[in-house]
Amino acid sequence: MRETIQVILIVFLILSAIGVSVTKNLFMAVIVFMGYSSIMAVIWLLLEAPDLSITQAAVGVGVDSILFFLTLKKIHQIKGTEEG
Amino acid sequence: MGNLGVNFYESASVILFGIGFMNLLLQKNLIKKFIGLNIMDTAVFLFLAAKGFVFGGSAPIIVDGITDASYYVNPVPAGLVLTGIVVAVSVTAFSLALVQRLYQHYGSLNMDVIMRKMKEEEH
Amino acid sequence: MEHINWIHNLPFFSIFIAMFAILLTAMFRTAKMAKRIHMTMMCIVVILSAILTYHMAVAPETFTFTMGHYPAPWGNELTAGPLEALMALVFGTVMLLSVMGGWVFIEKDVLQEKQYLYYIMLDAAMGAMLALIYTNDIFTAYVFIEINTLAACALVLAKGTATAMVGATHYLIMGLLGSGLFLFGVSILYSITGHLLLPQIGEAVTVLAASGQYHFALLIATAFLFIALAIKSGLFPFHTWLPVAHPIAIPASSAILSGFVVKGYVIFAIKLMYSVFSVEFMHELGIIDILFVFGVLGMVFGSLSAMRQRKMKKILAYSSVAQIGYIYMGVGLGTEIGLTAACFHMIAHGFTKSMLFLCAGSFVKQCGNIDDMDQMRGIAYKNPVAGIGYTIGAMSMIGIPLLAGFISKLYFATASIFSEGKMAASLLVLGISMILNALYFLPSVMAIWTTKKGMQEAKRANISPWFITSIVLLLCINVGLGVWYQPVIELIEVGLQLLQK
Amino acid sequence: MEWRMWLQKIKDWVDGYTVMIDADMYIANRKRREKWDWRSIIDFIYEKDLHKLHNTLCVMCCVAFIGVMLLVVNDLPQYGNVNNPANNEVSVRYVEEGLEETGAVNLVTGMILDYRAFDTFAEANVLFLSVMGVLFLLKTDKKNDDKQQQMVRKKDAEMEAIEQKPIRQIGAKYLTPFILLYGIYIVINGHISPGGGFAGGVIMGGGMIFYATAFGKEKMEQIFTFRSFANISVGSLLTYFVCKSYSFFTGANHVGWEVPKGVAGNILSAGLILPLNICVGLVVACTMYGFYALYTKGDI
Repeated sequence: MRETIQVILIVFLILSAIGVSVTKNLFMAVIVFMGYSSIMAVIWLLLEAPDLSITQAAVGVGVDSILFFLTLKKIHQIKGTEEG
Repeated sequence: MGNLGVNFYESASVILFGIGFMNLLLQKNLIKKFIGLNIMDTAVFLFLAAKGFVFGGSAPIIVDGITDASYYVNPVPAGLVLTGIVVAVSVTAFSLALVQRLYQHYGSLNMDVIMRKMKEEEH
Repeated sequence: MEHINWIHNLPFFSIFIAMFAILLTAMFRTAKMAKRIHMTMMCIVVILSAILTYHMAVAPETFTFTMGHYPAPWGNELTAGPLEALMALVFGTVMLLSVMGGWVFIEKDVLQEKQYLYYIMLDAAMGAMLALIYTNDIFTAYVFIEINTLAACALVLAKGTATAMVGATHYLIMGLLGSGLFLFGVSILYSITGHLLLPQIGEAVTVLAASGQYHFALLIATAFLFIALAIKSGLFPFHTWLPVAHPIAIPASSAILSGFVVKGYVIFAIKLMYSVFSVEFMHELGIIDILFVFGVLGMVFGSLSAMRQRKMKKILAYSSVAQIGYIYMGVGLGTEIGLTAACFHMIAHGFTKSMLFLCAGSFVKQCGNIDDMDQMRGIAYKNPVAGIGYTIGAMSMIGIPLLAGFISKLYFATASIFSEGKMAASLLVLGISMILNALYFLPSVMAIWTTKKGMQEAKRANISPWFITSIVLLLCINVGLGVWYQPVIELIEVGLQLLQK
Repeated sequence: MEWRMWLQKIKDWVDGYTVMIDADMYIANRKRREKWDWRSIIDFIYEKDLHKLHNTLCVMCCVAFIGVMLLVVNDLPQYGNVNNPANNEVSVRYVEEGLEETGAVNLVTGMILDYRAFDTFAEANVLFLSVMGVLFLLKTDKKNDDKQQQMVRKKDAEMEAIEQKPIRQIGAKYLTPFILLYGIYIVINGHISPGGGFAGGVIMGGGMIFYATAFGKEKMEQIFTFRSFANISVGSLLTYFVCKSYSFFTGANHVGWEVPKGVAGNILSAGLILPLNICVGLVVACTMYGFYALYTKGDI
């Protein structure tokens, strides 16, 4: 049972990594990257490393995304159009 | 090819490293470059933590006094990755601040456009 | 309190004093206090390293200092030998003199309220450099490489202009790529050897090399480590960030960047090569030959592109790429003499290149921040100290006798004679690159000493006394190294033998 | 006509009388060679859109890179079996003697803050330096910033005034105390339950960011100004520095007073680990909030 969950999570991980590099829209890329970090937090749990999952959840989803969104706001791209 | 099936965490982390590496090289947009860099870092941490896992081992928190090594997972990679995650965040914050300053002056995130504008300003 | 061996505590003290200076400056947050704290810290560190080097010269030994209560494979460790002590002393003096010479530029270029941040980055670069030299643990080396990248990136963008930002982005992306690869190499190495401390990894690697188990993984892990260190030290194929980042920084930081930040990684590569993967194993893997080839290519292409440049600082940056090629060629020869030549060249290049960058900086400032050789015709008459410094620095790089550069070229020549397969290639390239060195340095020396007919006179430069003292001191050290090189060479040789065991 | 001039030069050279080129001429010649400088070639590549070749080359090198890495993974020890080289006497000692040597129930925190404390000290310095770097880049004081920043600042102020944030304000008013409490719980119980200085610090930083987004700059400035930021982070880094240099010095020279480990399991145990965890938590919290504040209003 545990094996299947791990394989599904890894497939989602790789799909979201590819998704980040394919999307034209910056705003969407950051949101998919948030998903990537939360999947990562769950994987740390399955790898029996609870410290890492708390840190990854707080850091990956919490702080990293806030920094990216603020940079996008500063770059007036919050509308998400790919700028030249 | 037997080990690839067993070491599926390591192969996933290698593929993620490749994706992040490709992002870093090919993306024109600076923000996408730094997201690719983040993916590369998390891939290395996944590789390191997966190497510490032991079947049948539980989290390295001692439960009612059992201190026999075979009960627990190897704590060393978990410690290293904890340091690594926070290093990755602080470096991302520094690079995003750099991106903002570049945008303020050059008005674009595309590295080639920035290089061309810089050369024009030089002459 | 039984007998504490104070000599063994010196590496620990110097690293922690450098780190303490960061906190102290962050407490006061004023430019004046920051400068004073930085200068006192640098003097203390240089004195401590001098005592350690003197002790090592008298009674050479390698000692390990376990950080904390737990012995070798469990806790962190610092090792110090004659080579490390000498390098700490050399880099301390290079840093001290370039900051002393660069005060004028720091005050002018960096914003007033942000100068204490600049000094914090200088302390961090020094602390990270000392830790990189002394550490015996590969993961501590990774964290301090990160500190080095952040501090050097902040030094590059100290001027705050847009081109500095572009240079800093180039530097940051290549640097983070390098440290990502380094961490990947460390994790593969950890997964097959199980240790993080260099001597323990060394034992495990010798066992693995003998048994041939995990051979491919070991090959790729060493390849990753050395590619990462090559990227960060600006070896030829990965050098694209160096000519973009170094010329744009202010003279003090570009002197420090190419003076010793770039060389810390080479020293760690030598430590890796000697104490972890023995030289024979490196030969068997073939990594030494690849380093040799990249070094040789770096020497030639660095000099070729330096000849093409119009801007004086760009010439110096490309010449740094060429000299890094020299050092890696010395390392790539694989013999003991090759390494002594490489270490001596690191010392000689550190002193000469920081002097050259300081003089170039004062020339650029004198003719109104336009960095073009055509504008600088006959500027040396108005700025004699920088003129003499630049000329003698160029002579030392070309390899005129009685100067430090000549001795390192001499030792490179002897080293290449004694290396078996690579003698022809290295001697040929050594000759060619010496000519190329002359070809790209002489036009700039000629430009600053000959006035053009139709050009108006350059303004007289206001030179601070500190700038003069630092240039004069660097000159004396250069000539001193050129003449009394014997003790330094002996110390390096003893250090390398001790490092090998 | 270029080659004829060269021919003449060779003839002169062969005849043996060397033409003394004037220094200006020599320097000037270098200027003429400027036109086919390498940089023009690079522009040529961009115009001719050859960088598609560059992209395919990069993709090929990345795919080859992944292939080599997959071969390495194939050669690596098996995932998860007990007698991997990584589970050697180093990790066995961390697990077996970890409890009584460091007194920490959570072995990872024990390893980070006691066995390999030098890495964590360097780690806290990386955090501190990154805030100083961002301060270097983004700090703009109101006195001398140029027209464009003033316009941005004015636009933000207007947006702030009219923007209604009922959900965030009510949410922040009731939730932030619990977020901070949760963060403090994780930091304090770092050596007993999973978590520790880093995780708890980030959560506390996140709570402060949440409060700052809801109530804006003025309210936050009453509580948390740049002076308090600097004092807290430098103070906690200093306590970390003093504690660790004491324990390194005494450990290395086998001297000095041993910090009592206390009874494993309750909060005031595990020697120095609790104060160190609190210091690291404070540094991380201030850094995360510092990043947010510098990104939004250019000053903490």
